[in-house]
Amino acid sequence: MRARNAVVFGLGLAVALVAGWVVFPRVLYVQRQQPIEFRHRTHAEKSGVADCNECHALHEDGTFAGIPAMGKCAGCHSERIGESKAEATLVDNFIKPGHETPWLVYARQPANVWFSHAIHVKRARLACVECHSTYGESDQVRVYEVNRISGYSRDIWGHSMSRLRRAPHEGMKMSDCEDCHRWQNVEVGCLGCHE
Amino acid sequence: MKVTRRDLLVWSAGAAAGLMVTPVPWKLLDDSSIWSQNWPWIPQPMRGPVEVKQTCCSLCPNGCGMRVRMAAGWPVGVAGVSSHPISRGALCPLGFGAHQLNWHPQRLRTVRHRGIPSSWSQAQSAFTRACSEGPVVIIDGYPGRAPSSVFETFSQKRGAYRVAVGSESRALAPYESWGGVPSAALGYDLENAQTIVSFGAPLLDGWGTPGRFTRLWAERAAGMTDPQLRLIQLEASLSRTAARAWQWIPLRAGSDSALAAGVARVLLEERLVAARGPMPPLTVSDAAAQTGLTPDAIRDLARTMAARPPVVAIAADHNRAIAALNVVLGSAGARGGLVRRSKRAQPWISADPAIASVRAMLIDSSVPWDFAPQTDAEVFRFAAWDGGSSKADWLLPAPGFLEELTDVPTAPTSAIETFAVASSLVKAPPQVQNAAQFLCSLDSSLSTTEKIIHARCQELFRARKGTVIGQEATPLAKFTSVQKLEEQLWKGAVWVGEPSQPESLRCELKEWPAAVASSHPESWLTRWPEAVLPPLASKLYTESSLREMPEKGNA
Amino acid sequence: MSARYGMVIDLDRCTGCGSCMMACAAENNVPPLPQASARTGLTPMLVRKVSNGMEGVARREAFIPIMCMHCEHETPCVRVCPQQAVEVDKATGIVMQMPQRCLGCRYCMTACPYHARYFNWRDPAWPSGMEKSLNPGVAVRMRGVVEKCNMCHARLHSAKEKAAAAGRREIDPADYVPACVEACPTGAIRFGNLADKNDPASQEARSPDAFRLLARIGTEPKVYYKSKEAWVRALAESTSGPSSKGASEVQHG
Amino acid sequence: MASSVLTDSRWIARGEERTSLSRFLLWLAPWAVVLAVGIYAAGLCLYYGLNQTNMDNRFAFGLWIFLDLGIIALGAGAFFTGFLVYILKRVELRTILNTAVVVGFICYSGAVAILMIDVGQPLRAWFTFWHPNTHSMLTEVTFCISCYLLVLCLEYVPILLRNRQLRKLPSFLVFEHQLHKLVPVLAGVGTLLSFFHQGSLGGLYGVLRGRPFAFRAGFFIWPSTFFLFILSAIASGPSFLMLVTATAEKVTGRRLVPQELFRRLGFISGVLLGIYVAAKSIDTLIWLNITSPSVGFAPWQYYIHKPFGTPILFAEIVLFGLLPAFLLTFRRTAMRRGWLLSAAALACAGVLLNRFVLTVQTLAVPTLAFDEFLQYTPSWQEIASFAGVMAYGVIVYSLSYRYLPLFASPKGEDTHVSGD
Repeated sequence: MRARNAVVFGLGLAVALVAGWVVFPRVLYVQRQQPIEFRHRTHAEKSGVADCNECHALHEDGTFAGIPAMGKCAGCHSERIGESKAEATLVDNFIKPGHETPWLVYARQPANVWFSHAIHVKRARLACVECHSTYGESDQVRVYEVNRISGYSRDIWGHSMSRLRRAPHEGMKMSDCEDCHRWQNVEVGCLGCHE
Repeated sequence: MKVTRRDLLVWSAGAAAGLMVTPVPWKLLDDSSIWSQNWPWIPQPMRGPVEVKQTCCSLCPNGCGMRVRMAAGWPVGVAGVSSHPISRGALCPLGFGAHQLNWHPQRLRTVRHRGIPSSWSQAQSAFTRACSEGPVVIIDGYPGRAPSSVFETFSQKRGAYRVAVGSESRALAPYESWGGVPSAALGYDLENAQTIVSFGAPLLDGWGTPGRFTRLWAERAAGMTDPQLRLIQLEASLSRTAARAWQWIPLRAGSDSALAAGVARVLLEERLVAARGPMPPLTVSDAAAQTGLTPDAIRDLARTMAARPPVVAIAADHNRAIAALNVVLGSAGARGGLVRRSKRAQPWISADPAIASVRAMLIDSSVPWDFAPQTDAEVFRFAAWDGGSSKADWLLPAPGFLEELTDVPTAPTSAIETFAVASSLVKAPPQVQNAAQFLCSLDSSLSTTEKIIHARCQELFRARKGTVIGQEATPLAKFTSVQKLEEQLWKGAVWVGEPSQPESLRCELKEWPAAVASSHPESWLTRWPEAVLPPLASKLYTESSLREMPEKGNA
Repeated sequence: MSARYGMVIDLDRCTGCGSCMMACAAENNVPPLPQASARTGLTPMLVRKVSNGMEGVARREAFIPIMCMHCEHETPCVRVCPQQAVEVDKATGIVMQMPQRCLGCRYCMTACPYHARYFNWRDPAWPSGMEKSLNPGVAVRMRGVVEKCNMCHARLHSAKEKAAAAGRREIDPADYVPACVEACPTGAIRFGNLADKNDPASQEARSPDAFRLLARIGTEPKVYYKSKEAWVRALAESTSGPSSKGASEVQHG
Repeated sequence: MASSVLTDSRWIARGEERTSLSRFLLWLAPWAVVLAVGIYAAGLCLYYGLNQTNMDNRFAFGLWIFLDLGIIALGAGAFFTGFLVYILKRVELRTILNTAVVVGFICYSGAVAILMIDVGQPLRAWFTFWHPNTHSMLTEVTFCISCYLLVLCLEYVPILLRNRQLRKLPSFLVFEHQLHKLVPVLAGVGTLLSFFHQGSLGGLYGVLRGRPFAFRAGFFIWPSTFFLFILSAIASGPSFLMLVTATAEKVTGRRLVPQELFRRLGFISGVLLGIYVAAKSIDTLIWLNITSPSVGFAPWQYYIHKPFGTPILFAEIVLFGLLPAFLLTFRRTAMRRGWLLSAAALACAGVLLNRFVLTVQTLAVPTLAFDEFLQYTPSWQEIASFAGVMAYGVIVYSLSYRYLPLFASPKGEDTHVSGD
């Protein structure tokens, strides 16, 4: 009787563990493709862009341009360069009609978060890679995963559901900001980072 | 093996225990709270580059300097321009919500013919037909702009050009008939006045260019027991201006003319001023009886007025007695009184709401909605917002806030000439055009607004007078080319003319004007006649009860 | 350096035009809900009309702008919030309300003696298209949370960012001016760092005409008022109206 | 008859006489309707937001908070009886212990349900546990109430498991037995938790420095209302138990507990009420003469607004305080059931009035000189959702009465008092 109980109990436990650790993350996150296949490395090599700042510029008033607007791309891609499918998509679907590319931003924080690149890059002297990893040297776009409930990019929570193993570009929850601020002895109030 | 009820219970217990050490409950708890922080149905601001543009407000003829913050190409915030010589950094309360006006639910986006959706081509052919069949009147609510010039030229051949202006401009009309100077060229030299007597004019509540008098009052009068600038408010009720005036004298509503006459009589009888005008027929005691004041109060008022010259009386409306009082005081054509600011202004003819024997009437979008003509003519009304007029046969969608290019001529009550350009900062909806564009499309011989503005800039440049106030003040004579000047003006700089010559206004007054029953309407800010307000204004004033809302509720 | 931002509002200069209210609401993305009423409205800055209670010639009226007073000591709302959605910022002295943390229990609203806190009784909404006119620096609040004046925090953010980009530690005071201060046509609101003895606002706060609302409660509000009119001072400083029939013209209901 | 077809006698304890199922269902039906309407109203509030209520920015707390405070005070009988039985070893009160637990459970679960509707963002309510502000009385209340509700659940489960059918499951019986051993511990924990949250609920208002009508001086971090709330709650708790039982006796037509027990409960209630009235009077005097004037508020100005005149203060202290305290303790009146029950009702009304004054009058009275006195009328949604909670209470109590040994001694022997 006791043994049977233990087995049945263990069975329930196992099913729950599998469901929770394996099935649940797959259900919770949806994968989305970027609108265009973009290669950071190609751009760095072929067009001689050496510095992230050349495209992801920091304006004089401290505002951050983020992903460059269409105009920047059109500087070189006003007509097709090369034969790739991505090139055709870029020129025909976006540059020619003048639409902005609807990039899916991995590190996008919600509207209630105020994050200043100027303060982190200029004052705290953080290098881009410390938060964004070496994505700037990558050869392909990553798959973008979005949380069905919260609508956040998966990078915010991180790929590890337990949050124990994390790549540098992962984990941008408030607690992660707080941890770093604590290590760096930076004290900010709620509205220091919230809008 | 038979599954018992007991097995199910034990299994559930195991599953429940297991679930607690998976991310499921904790992640769901976290995500659901994050969901509640980012509900998809809550609108979010646009993301995009932010820039600040300087321009002038063209929603009313006061043309306040405006700094517009734009995000992703849309205006997201409005502030005053402190270097603007007239508005001095202030705006009217409505101005702060002006950037939302273009999205007002009453925004007109399509041509409507008697309430039925129509098209521009039909409106054009209807107007062309009307022009060929009889005279056409064009009514302008904001004279002096480049579009006004288009209207004038168009109507010279085909009918008449009329203006419907606000009460502040109408108050200047008596001087035009007595002094021969067009009222469009007149202004109040408030900056040099020491005593200002307002007959119900809402000086601190949206009168003239809001920033001009409020700034002046704040610097020279606010909170002072013996202010450099004495503001005396003569008004039946304790208005916002009366509440803040140095003196508030409540008088019977509609008795302003009698009081003006009574005061003038005391001034002349007691020789407080040099006799410059006729003796009013009204005795002081008659005036007292009509106004509800004591004769002594009227005498005191007259003495107070004479005590600190320059003094100027400001009427809320077309009141000839108050104008005559200014003549008696010697304030018409004097420093600190009424001055002529421009030599070029043309007289305009006021629009009479009852216009008969006209085939068609074109009403510009600058005409306020309370101008409702009584006419049999076919009415073509341009408007950015539907103010609820039922009288228009054609309702034609006009550009809204910051959507059209126009020049900004001198504000109605200003003592110095100004000129600015309000460029089109926002893309107008596709179906929208203004009256000047409409007329130009019918008559290709007309100059476009753009060309007229260019011509005006050239004229300014040739005259080489005045100063251009942009980031810094530059004398116009220092500009090397008209392009440079235009560039500055299009970026929101203001040209300011030279100080006025007070003596150039001379008023001859043979006899005291017959009393006109004055019924000055309440200030547009106290009781809004217009139905279209920034939605924020409607909301805030409902919630604060600071102002009465128009009877009919609107969004 | 730790600043203590505060304001001095000259009531003698206030004409009750409402520009500050408009500028504040526009800056802070306050939704223009048509169901607005005096009791459930959202007015982080609210100009109230008061009178000396007399009628006729003797009647006097004044306007008192009411906003969060940013109490420094035993801040009532901060003490009561169960989940740290309000705090007094150490660096600026600003009482910060975090709508995203708020659970909407409204305890802070009962704690605030100035009624300067507002609950989002409804979901925010704008006429179609008007969301494009929202200020990108301020997050829109959802229904069910409390909000109040955060001293135009978005402007402080921009000022900080600008300073960081220019390599400065301290912000330029000219870059951080709250919307109501900027909008006031008579310059009745003076904003500044009260901890800095040389700051004009700080000097004005120490002038003999300056006073604070309900100062005796002991919460050290950082919004000061000043007036030379005796009845205004008496009314603003006292705790009971001049007569039992309401001194306030604000009609609730 | 329908009852012959439909019967639930299997579930009713052996030897117990209960009315027919159809009559029972008939009794439940109207309550179920009220509950359904209440759930609908609550759903409206959750779906559309709190604009469904008549609360506003000044009346940020309304009917719900007042009644929450009220029923939590009345539900204090649960912890206090447990405390008396297990800690002070007043075994004669055992008969009423199960009732006390059920009534407590109903009051607390109902209050928590209403609180979840009352907050604007229930999905974020757990933030209080994750980011607690330890200075806030509400944090203390939230922690203690949720923990105490857990304790009440644990206390309720053994009663539940003693249902005739549920007892048949052997593991349940073991579980029940084990739990039962825990009950004295639970009673102790419950007492501690209740002590703090009853107090914190009083502190909730007493700390409001910005509301001089509610603000009280106190000891250490606790304002005097902290202690007054505990006192008034434990004073009215037994009275409420008495009222509930008497009502059940009236409805079922049976005598469920001996009259002597009522007298004893009444006496406890009366003595505590007397102490409470004395403390409350001293507190009121200190507040009116020292605390309030020291922040510039003259005492008279709280009482110029009708209907909150001084009569309400008089009613609170004398009519609903001193009078029932006297009636409950004075032997001649305590011997008469009518007098005893009326006095208990007065005592319960008194605690409700006190909660009403502290919640509603505090918000209605102006603080700024140019504020005005405000009035508020709850919307139907507020009333209906609260009525739903009351109906829920009646239903849970009726079910418990019918299927569980409410008036049996907790040992499980059928030694319950069955009247008639």
